[in-house]
Amino acid sequence: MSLLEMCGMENAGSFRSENSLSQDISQFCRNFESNIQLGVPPFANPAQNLAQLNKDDAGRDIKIEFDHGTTTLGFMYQGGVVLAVDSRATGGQFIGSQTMKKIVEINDFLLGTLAGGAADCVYWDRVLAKQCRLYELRNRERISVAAASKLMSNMVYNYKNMGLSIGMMLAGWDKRGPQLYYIDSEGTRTPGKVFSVGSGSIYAFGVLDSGYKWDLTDAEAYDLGRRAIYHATHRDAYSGGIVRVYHMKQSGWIHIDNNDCNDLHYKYQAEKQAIQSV
Amino acid sequence: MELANDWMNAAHSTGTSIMAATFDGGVVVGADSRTTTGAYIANRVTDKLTKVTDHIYCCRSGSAADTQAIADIVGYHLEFHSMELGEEPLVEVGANVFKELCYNYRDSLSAGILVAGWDKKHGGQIYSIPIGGMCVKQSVSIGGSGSSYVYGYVDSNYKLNMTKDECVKFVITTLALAMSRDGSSGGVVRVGIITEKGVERKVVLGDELPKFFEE
Amino acid sequence: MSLVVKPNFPDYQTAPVQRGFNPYADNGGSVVAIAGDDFVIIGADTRLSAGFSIYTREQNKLFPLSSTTVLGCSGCWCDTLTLTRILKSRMQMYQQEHNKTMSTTACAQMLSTMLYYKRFFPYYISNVLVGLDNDGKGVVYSYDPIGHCEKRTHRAGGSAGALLQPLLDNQIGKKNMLNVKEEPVSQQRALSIIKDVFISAAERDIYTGDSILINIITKDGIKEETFQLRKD
Amino acid sequence: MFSAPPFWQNGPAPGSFYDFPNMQPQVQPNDFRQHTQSPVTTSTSLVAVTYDKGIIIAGDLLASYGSLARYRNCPRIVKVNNNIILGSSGDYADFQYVQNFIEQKVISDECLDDGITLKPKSLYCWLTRILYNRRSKMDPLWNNFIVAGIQDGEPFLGTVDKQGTAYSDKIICTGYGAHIATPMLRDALDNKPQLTQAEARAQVERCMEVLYYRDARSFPKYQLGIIDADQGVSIEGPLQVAQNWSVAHSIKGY
Amino acid sequence: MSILAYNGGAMVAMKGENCVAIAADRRFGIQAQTLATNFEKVFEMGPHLYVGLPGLATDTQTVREKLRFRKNLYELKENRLMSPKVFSAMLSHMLYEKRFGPFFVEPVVAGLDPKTYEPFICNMDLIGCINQPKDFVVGGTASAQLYGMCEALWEPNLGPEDLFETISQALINAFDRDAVSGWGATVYIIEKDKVTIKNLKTRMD
Amino acid sequence: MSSILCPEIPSPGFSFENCRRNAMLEVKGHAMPKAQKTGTTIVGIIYKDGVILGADTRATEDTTVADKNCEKIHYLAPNMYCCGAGTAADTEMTTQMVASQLELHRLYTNRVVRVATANQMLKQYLFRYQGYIGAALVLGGVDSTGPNLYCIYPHGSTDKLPYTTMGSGSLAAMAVFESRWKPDLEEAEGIKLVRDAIAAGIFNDLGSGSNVDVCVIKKGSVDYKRTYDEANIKGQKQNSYKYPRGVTDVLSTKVVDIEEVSVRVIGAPEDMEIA
Repeated sequence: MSLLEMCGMENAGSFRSENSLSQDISQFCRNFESNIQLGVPPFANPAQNLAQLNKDDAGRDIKIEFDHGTTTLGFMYQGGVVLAVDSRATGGQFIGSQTMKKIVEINDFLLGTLAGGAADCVYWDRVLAKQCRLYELRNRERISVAAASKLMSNMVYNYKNMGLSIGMMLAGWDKRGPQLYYIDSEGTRTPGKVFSVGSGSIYAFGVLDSGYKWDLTDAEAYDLGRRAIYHATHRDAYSGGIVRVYHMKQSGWIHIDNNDCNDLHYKYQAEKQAIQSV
Repeated sequence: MELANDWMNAAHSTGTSIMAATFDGGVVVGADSRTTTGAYIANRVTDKLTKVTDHIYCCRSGSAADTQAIADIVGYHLEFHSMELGEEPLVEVGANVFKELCYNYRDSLSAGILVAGWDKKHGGQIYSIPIGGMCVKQSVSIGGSGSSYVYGYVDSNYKLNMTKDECVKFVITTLALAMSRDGSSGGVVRVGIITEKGVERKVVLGDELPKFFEE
Repeated sequence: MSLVVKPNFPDYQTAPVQRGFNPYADNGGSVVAIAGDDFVIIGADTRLSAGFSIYTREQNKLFPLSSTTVLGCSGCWCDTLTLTRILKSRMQMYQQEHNKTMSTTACAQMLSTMLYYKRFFPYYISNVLVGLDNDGKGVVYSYDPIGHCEKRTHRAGGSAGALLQPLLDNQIGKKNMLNVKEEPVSQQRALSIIKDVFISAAERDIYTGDSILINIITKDGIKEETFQLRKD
Repeated sequence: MFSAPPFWQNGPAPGSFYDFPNMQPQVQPNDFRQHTQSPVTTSTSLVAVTYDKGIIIAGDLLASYGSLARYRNCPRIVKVNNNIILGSSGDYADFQYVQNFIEQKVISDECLDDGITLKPKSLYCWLTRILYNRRSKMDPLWNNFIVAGIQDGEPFLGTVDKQGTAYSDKIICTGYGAHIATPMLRDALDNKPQLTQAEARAQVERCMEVLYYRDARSFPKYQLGIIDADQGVSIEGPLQVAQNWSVAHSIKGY
Repeated sequence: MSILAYNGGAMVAMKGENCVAIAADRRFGIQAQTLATNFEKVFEMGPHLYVGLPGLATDTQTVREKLRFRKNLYELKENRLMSPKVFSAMLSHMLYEKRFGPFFVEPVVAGLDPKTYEPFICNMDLIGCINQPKDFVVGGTASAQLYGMCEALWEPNLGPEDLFETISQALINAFDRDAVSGWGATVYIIEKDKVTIKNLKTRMD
Repeated sequence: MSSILCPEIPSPGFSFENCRRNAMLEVKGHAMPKAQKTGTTIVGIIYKDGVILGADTRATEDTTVADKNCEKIHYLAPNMYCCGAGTAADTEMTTQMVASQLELHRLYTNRVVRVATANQMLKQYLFRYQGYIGAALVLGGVDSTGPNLYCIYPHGSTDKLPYTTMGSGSLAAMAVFESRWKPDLEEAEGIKLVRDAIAAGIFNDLGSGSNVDVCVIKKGSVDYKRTYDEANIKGQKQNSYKYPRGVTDVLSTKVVDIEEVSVRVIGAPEDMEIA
C-alpha cells in the first residue's frame, strides 16, 4: 500500500476519491450537526418547482402530501394566557390523524402552537427548544418570550419563499409577565392579545371576539377557548378531533383538559335545546 | 429511453417507407408493413397498398385513421365517377380527388399519399400528395418517414424506361435500404405492379430482403 | 377536460426528443402496523411496480433496524433504498459511539429529522416505524414525507393507506361503536386483521398484491411470516 | 467525482463569459426539468433470466438516434470480470462513461493482486448509489443497467434505473422487454422454476424474436452473455434473430 | 381539488337478503367550509327505488329534477312502475348524452324490482358507465375509504338489521377519515313491505 | 309546439350544453374528474372454424378497481361480438349503438350482416369523433366470407389480422400470440391460447385483472363462456366482521310502509313557484 501512496495512486480508480463513505452519509443528514441547515434542492424556487414534479415516468401521479394542521387560538386575559387547539392533521382530503398534538411544550414557561405544515412546525419548535435550553445554560436565566420568538422568526426567515408553511403562536411568562407572540414563515413576528391561526381561525374569531374581555375568570376563559375551537371544527373541514386547552400561569403552564369534539357537539346541542325549551 | 408506456397514448400511425416508380408499361408501388403506436409495432404485416380502383392504387403514410378514411372516400367517389362515365377514371382524376380532400382538410388531416396507376390515356403515372395537400406528378416518388434515408439512392439509381423486373428489383432494394435505417419502417415489403392487365401483387418477407453493409 | 385525447405521431420526429426528467417514481405498495401491549406487528405487500407493470413480486419492504425496531416503507423505491441505507449506517454509528443499540423512540426521532433534512426535495415515501419502547410496549410511529411523526396504535400507509385506515380505526380503535368495551388487542387478532385488510386492499388497489411479509416483534425477537395475495 | 470537471482549468464554462464566435446564447427552457440533458443515442431492451447455475442476458447491437437506426455495432453487454456481466439499455454515451470507471476499477483491482475481485452485489450497490446521486442532482445517467453475476456460487441478477430504483429478481427485462419478454419468461418459470442453460437460452432467443417483431427500435443482430457457475463468462455474438413472416401472405386490405 | 369533491359527500349501497340499503352523509359544503348538515343526496324515485347523486351539489339537484321529469313521464305513458334496471339504463344514457360536457355526479342506484322484489344496486361514473356488482357500490369523496371498509365488512345474505349495522359502520368509519364528508348520515333500508329511514349519530367535525 | 312548461324532447345525439360551464370550472382550477377506464387486455384470434375473442374483467378508476367482474365482450349481432378497451362508457355505448344499427340492417336486408359492415360502421363513427371517443375495439365474427377479425383504434383506423390484441395488457398478450399462434388451430388449442394470452395480461399488467372471459364464434353458433377461468380468487377472510345489533348510534328512525301501488308521481320537494 505504501508504494501506492508514494506514487500518489491511493485514489486511482477506487470507488471513492474525495467523497469518503462517512461524508456520503453525512451529506444526507447534515442537519444533525447544524440544525438550521437543510438540504439544498437541485432546482431553484422549491415552493413552485417541487409541485411540477407531479408525474413519474410511467405517468403515475406523484402526490407529495404533507400533513397540515389547522385551527389554533390564544388570548391573554387577567389570569395569563390561554391556548386552545384542535387535533386534526390532513394530507390533502385524507384525515391523517385526529390526535395530533398541536401545542409544543418548549419548556415550563414557554408553549408553542402550530398551524400550517405539521413537520415544519414541529421541527422548528424542536430547534427552538434546543436554542432556549442553550440560552438558559449560557446565561443562567430563562429566555424571554420576545427573544425566543425573535430567534424563531429569524431562523425561518432564512427559508422565506421556499415553501415553509408555519403560523405559530408563542406563549410564555417571563420577567415582564405573560406574553403572546405570533410568528409565521413569511417573517411576521408580532405581540398581541388575541390570535387565532389556521383555516378554521375565521370561525374561531367569531366566537372569540364575541366572548372575549380582559377580566374573564379562569373557567370562563377555558370555556371560551374550547367553544371557539369547537365551532371552528364544526364549520371547517380541516379542523377536528380533540380540543386541547392549556393555561400559561405565572408558575408555568398547566394542561387544563382534552375534550373530544364529538362530545362537545352533543353537549352544546343539549344545552341549546334546554335553553330553547325553557 | 422511451417513456415507459408511450404506446398507450400515441396515435396509431404508419411510420412507413412508401414508394412508387414508373417503368415501361406501368408503375410499381411498394411499401413496408410496419404500423406503430409510439415505438410499439401494433401491426407488423400491414397492407399499406390500398386499392382505389382496378388500376389505381395508393400508398398511405401518416395517421392510419386519416389515410384509411381518405382512401375509402376517394374509392367511393371514383367508383361513382366511373359509373357515371361508363369507363375507368384517369389516374389524374383519382389524384385530384385525393388532393382536394387533403388540401381542404389540411389542418385536421395528417396524410402523405402516393397515388399510382395506369390509364389508357397516359399509361403509368405517379402523383405525390404530401402533408399540406399539394399534388405533383413524378416518375419516381418516395414518401413516409423512411424516405429521407434513400433520396440519394433513388436519385442515383433510378432510370427512365426500366423493364418491369428491373423496376421491381429497384423498388425492393430502395425500400429495404429505408427499412434498415428507419425505426418506424420494417417488416416485409409489399409490391404491386400495375399495368394494363391490372395489378399483380408480391410480398418479399423480412428474411428474404436484400442485405447490405451493416455496422 | 381530461377525457380529451390529442393525437401525436412520434414516428415523424427523427431527432431524439427533448424530455423532462422525473426524479420521482411511484412504486406502490402498502404497509400496515398494529401495536399491542407486549408486541407489535407490521406487514407490507411484496409487489414492486411502476406504471402498469410489475417489477418484481418478491420485494421485501420491511427493514429491521435493530432487534426491536422495524421500518416499513412504500412509495418511491429509490428514495427508500437510500433512506434505509443511511438509517442503518446511522444506527451502526450510534452503536459504536455509545456502545448500545438505539432505542425505538430515539430511532423514531432520528428518522423524523432525517426526513426533514430533505424538506425541499423530499423523499417520496410513506414510512411506518414500529418497535418496542423502553417498557416493552408496542409502538407505531407514522410519518408524512417530510418527517411529521406521530405515535399511534395502528396505521396503514402507502398506496392503499386510505382504504385500510378506517377499518383499523373501527376494529382496533373501536371507533363509532356503542356498547363495546375497550380491551387491548391480542396478537392473534391483530395478525388476522392485518391479513384481512390486505385481502381487501388487494381486491381494490392495483398496486397492492402478490403476497405480504409480516414481522411480529416481541421481546423474544422478530418473527417473520408470509401470506399469499392475489397476483393480478 | 461523478460530475464533469470544468471545461478547462481556470477558463470559463462554455457560453458563460466570453463570446465565442458563432455561439448563440442558449435559450434556457422554461421548465427546469428540461435543463437536464436528454438521451441522444439510445439502445433498447435487454432480456435477462436466471437458470439453475447462472444467468443468460441478451441485447441487440443497435444504437438508435431518435428513430434512425444509426449505429449497428454497439455492444452493450460487457464482461466486467470473471464473475460479472454488465448490460445497459438507454443512453449509449452514459453507458460508455460508466463503463470506463468500472474498467478502471477492475484494472486497479488486478494491479493490487490481492485475490480480491469486485463482486456483483457490490457493483450493483455502487451503481445504485451513483445513479441515485445523479438523479438527486437532476442530472441523471439515462441508463437502465443490469448486473448479472455469480456470488458465492449463486447467480445474482439485479437492475438499476436512471432514478436509482434497484431490485433483483430471477427475471429482469428493460425497455419494451419489460412489457413483452417479462410475461413470457415469467410464464416459463412458473411452469418450470429451475431452467437448464439450454432451456433458458431457448427462452431468451424466443424473446428476442418477439421483441424484434414488436419493438420498432430493435434490430435482428444481438449478443448473448452467459455467466455460469462452472463455465464462467462467455459473450457470444453477433447472433441472428430467427424470423417468421409467413403470416404476411394472408393479409390484404385493412 | 377535483370538482366532484367541491361540495363533498359520501355514499354507499349494499345488497342484503331480500333487501337493499343505501346510505349517504348529510354534509353540504363549499370546499372546506361546511354550510349545512341536513343536505339530502338520496332521493326516492319509486316505492322501492332510490337514487343517490353524490358530486357537485348543483348537478345533484339538476339531475334529480331531470330524472323526476323523465320518470314521471314514463309512468304516465306506460302506466307501470319503473324497474331499477330500466331506471339505471335511462340514467346512464342521460349521462352519456353529455359525454363531452358531463354532469359532475356519480350516481348510485338501489332498489327492489317492483315485480320480483329482486335486490338491485349499481353505480355509474360521471358519463354513465354502469357497474353492477353482486355486493356493494360506493360513490363520492370517501370512495377509497369506503372500498376498504366494504370489502372487509360485506358478507352475503345479511338480513335488514345486520345490513343496517354493516352499512352504517362502513359509512361512518369511512367518512371519519375524509375531511369533506360526514356531519351526520342517513340510511335507507329498502324491504318488500317497508322502507326504514334512520338518521345516525356521528362526529360533527 | 314547444313552451317552457312543456319542452320538446331534445334531438338525439350528444349534448354540449354543459361544456362551457365545465371549461369555466376547469379554468378556475377545479380538476376535472377521470372517467372509468378499462385498462384491459382484450384479444382475438382466427382458428380453423371461426373466431375466438377473449377479455379480462377489471375496470379501473384511476388506481382503484371500480369493477371486478365487468363484461368487456359486447354483443353486436348473432354472428359477431366485439371486445372493448379504453373509456368504459364509450365502448359500452358505441357497441350498443352499432348493435342496434346492425339489427336494423339485418331487418332491411334479411340476411346475415357481414363483419366488414360492422367494421366500417365502427370506424366511420370513431373517425367522426377524431379519437375523442376513447374506444379501442377488437371485432370478430363469422359471415359468408368466413371468419373475420378486425382491430379498431380510437381514431378510427383498423387492421384486419388473424390475431390481435388491444389495451394496456396488449404487449403481454401479443407476446403469447407471437410465440404460439399458427394458422388453422383446433378449437381447444385456440381457447387455450386465448386464455393464456389473457392470463399473461392479467398477471403482468396492473390495468387488467380478475377473470378470463372467452367467446367462441363459429358458423351458426356462438359459445360465450363468461368467467371461463377464474384466474384470481379472492382470499379467504380470517375473521367475520358482522356487528352485534345496536352497535350504531341512531338519532331518529322513520318507517315508511309501502302499500301496493302501480304508479305514483313524485312531486317536487317544495312547490314550484309559478308567478
